[in-house]
Amino acid sequence: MSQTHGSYGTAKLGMWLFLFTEIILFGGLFVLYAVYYYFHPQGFASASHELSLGFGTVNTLILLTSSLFVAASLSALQKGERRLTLLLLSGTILVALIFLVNKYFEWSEKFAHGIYPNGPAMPNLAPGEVVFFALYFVTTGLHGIHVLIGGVLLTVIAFGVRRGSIHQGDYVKLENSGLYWHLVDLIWIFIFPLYYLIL
Amino acid sequence: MVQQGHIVPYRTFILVWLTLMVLTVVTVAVSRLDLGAWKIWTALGIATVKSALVVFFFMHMKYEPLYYRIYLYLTLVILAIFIGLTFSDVHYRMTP
Amino acid sequence: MEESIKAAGSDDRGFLGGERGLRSWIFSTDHKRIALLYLWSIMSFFLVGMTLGFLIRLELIAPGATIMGAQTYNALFTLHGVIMIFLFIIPVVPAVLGNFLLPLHIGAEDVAFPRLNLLSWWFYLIGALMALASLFTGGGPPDTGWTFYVPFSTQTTTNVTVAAWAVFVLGFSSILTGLNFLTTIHRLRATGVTWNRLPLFVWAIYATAWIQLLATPILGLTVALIAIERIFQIGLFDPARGGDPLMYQHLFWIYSHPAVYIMILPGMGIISEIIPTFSRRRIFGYWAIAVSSLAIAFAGSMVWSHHMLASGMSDMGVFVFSLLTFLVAIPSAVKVFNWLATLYKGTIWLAPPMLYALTFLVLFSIGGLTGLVVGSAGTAIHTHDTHFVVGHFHYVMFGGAIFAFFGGLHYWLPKIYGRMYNLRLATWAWGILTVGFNLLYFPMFILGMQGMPRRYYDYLPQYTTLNVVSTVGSWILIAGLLLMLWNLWRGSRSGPPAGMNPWGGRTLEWTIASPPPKENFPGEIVVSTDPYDYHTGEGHS
Amino acid sequence: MNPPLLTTAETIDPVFWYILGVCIFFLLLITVVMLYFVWKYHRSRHPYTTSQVSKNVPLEIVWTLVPTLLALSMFWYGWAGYLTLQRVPEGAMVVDVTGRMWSWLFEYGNGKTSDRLYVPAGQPVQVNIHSADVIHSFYIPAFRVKKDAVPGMTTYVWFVADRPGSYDIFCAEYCGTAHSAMITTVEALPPEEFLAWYEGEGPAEADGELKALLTRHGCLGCHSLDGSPGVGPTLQGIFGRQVTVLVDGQERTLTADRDYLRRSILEPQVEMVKGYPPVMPSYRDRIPEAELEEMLDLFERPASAAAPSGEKLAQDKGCIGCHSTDGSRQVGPTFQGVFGRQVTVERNGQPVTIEADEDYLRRAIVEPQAEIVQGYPPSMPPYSELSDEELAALIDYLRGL
Repeated sequence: MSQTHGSYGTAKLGMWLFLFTEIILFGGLFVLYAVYYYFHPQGFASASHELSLGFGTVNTLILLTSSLFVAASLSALQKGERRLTLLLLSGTILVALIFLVNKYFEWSEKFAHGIYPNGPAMPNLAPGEVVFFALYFVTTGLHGIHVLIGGVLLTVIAFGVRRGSIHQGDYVKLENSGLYWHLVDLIWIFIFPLYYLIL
Repeated sequence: MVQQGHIVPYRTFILVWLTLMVLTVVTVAVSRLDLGAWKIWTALGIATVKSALVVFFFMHMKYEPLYYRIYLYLTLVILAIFIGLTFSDVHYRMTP
Repeated sequence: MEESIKAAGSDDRGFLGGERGLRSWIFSTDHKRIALLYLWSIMSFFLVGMTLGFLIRLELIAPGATIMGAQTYNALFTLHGVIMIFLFIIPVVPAVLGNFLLPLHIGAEDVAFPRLNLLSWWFYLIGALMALASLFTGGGPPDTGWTFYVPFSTQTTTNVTVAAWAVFVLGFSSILTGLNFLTTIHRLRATGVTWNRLPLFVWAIYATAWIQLLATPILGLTVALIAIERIFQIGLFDPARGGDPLMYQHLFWIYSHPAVYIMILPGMGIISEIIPTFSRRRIFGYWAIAVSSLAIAFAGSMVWSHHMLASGMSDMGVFVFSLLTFLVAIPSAVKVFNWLATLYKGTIWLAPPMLYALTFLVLFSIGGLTGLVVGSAGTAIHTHDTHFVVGHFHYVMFGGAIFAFFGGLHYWLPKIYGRMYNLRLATWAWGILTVGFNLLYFPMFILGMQGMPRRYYDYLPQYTTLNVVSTVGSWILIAGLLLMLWNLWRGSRSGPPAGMNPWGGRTLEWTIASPPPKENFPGEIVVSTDPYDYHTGEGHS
Repeated sequence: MNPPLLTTAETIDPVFWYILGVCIFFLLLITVVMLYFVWKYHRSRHPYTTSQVSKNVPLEIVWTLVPTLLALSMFWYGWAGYLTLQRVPEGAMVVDVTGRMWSWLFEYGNGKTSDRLYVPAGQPVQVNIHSADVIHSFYIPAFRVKKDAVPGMTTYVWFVADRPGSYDIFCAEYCGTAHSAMITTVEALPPEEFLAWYEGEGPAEADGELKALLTRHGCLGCHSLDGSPGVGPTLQGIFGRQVTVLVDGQERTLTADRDYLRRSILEPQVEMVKGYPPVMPSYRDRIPEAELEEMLDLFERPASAAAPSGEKLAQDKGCIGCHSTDGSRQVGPTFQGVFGRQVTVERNGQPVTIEADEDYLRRAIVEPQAEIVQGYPPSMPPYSELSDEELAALIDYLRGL
């Protein structure tokens, strides 16, 4: 428990503590979701119908797959398989891009129908639907920002692996970035049923 | 100094990933059924199992010291308190 | 030991010596230098906040317009709140004394993430500058009160958006500090510093860090939602669009009530250090005090809605939160009793730090006990949002947290700068400060009981007398404050050498030179003593 | 009479005394023990530590349990008091109140409205609380009741005024610039007087159409009708006045015509009058078109139609505080027979005798210091804010005395 344990465990503990704050950050939005769902179950159900289940499911599947890539990339690096690590990381970054592109199409489709904060379609909706979309945009927007940050982080790490500054003997940066990416996945695991499936 | 963490075999990860895929399909399928009030709880239950798999295997929580898990549970308990106690107000409001 | 300091020549400046110039400070990763960066920046904002408070009191010396208009007054109390809470009292003890002492207390060379520590200070500075920028940009200084209640904060034309982002950035600073401290306490304790040998100050910082970590994100989210609401009008709290204004208050207080414990817990930690040292006696109930810090932190996360007892919340909500509020009072009471018991059969030296600590006991008790009045549902309705509440939280925050901080400054300044201030002047300043404090804030309890609401620019004539007393008190208070700060400043620059251990403390920082050397301890150390290792027969030299 | 009803104050005050009693007891206990220890074990009397005891489990348990029990008793007593505040007695009279920036409007069962809360003494009253804009808080200190007015929600308080009198009502939740001016009163009347008020023409109506309309929409919280300064510009003589407004930071002078007045009610932020804080909320969708038209009509109506009464002005402006109407000598000369009287005044230090004609009276009101009547102190303030119509009305009134 002293300095002799080195900075590996210290860095990882720090990262986990940071992830706890992220959980609470999204937790605040889940508090709002729970209360507003309780107030407007009908409005939430009908607004949820408007979301595309296809987009949601595909995004869930690819995000879970990207988590597999990241997790496996750490094992690969630990075993010294540098090429495989890079391959897996590239896969993850690619998935991050696909996710964001999907999200872009999903949002633009809503925008095209006038469904966006203060948009032309909003006054015709029931209060429960309006607040559902408000929460939807804030939550998925915040999540999207996290996907972006995670993607950039992993790109930097991939260059580190390529350059050799992150290697079999010093991989905590990869592990921590991986943890961050898994958290992004974790949050989505809850966003998906709450916004797309509750119908 | 060489960092020595636990190395998880690919096999474990692939099994976990397969389970996650199956659970995603299950949760979508179940959401088509008419379960009434249980719908949200089933969806959340499956999501909890999925997130536990991610946390314990993908995120190595299973291989970390005990206090990591204690802190994680503490965080979740705090979040549960935030949601639960808020409902002590909103659930009993006369004019929602 | 004093000879050794004189003999050391050019090296006697410890971490203060060595590299010079602004860059060597604002980019330093040394926890001691960062602590001083915080000290200077936080104290500058304290002086600004104090001036605003002085102007508020001056305006209230008589009913009607006295020295300013209503809009100016509203901006002033908003800024007074924002500055004193977010820029002063939340960061002051953890960021200044915590940063300086935590590694010393556990025998470490630095905190776990020194660069992150520096980044936290930069976030603090940027957040503070943004808060100041909100005064001069957009529609003028925010006028919402530090609570930013919706829908007023989303409708007012003043510059709430920038202020909200400022708070968001300050929240980041607070989270990163908490994360850093938690990791430090876990990973960097020297050999022999077991959990039951942690100084109680470290326990207090540990409990505080958890609140910083787990509550602050909610604040970040809440103020971000205010800003988003103002920019995009999404209607998350607008009843016409399915929102609920009370949900804003829930989210806001989910952070801001625990924040009260971010402010007071480290102060309690300071008191737990000062009292044993100046009584030459082992602390009474070590585990009771340590565990009560954790209990306060945990239970403190469950009482937020007692700020909303008159808000139209449901009766069940009132029942639950009022009950939990009473329970959170108990660990505080336990602490006070244990501190009192520590005095028993010790040998008490009324040096300035001890005077502040003992005053803390009384003022904090008044603040805490009046908290029972505002925590009980029936009486809360009458006193809520009146001057009673203003009196209550100033007793807890100022009489509690800030008096503890002042005690801590008097206790550790000789360690930080290696020089001693004038003890007689310090005692005088303490006396003036204490008289002024009570004259300023005690009348507020009576005003509140008589029904004078808070945040009032103008008041009915029946409240005049007590307001005059209170305003006169503010002048005395400020005289005491300025005398104290001047004495400390002069002492730190040109006071006589303080020596390694001027007070006879037992914690690890007193075993090294004053000011401490850059690397703190000579290499890895092994600790085999208790932080409160006093025995019978001890006296003050 | 009904069986005696415990008032809200009678319910809550004992809770205060109990909790404050416990507080004072503990405060004294802590302070006295501390001071005693400090005295007894001060290093001058007790130079060496004589005990090393660092824990005592039974003691810890006692001083944890005793406060717990006391805390629970205080909680329970407070909760019981709170329940009384929440349980409205049967047969309470119901009044609706709406808070807006920055005034209260009360509405009674028969549709009557007022800006003060009139209630019969001795009868419980339930006040249902609404908000038209932001959160306010309806607070009557005398009855220990308070509840927030939250947009989108209806909250309530109840109270009984056990004797006739006037009690303050405050807004206790900060709501913007004139928060502290958002005060009014409960007027508890003897039941028969209340009934007369309730069924008769109330004071609100008697004050004239315009005032009633402005009261209903909460305008008078910020805009005066008598020329006195407020949060916003006075509405006295607003129609046709030259105003300097700020449009996107540019100053512009325009005439307050019908169009401008309409714009400034519906979109106040666009053309703010210079020198006033931009705090007025938009009244779009809040004021029915018909009422807006009526309000503009009333603004536009020539002042003579709503002719100010000279007698009322003399009272409102405080003239009769110094000038009698019965010939007696007070601070200033009497008004009796003042018109056409020969007066000796000091003009530039020289005594001059002139006749008090219309011109002189006008000067004496607007610029009294220029010509002070001999033998009287020069203490009259200038009344330059009076409009021409008001001056004419006042002089008319003086002519008749």
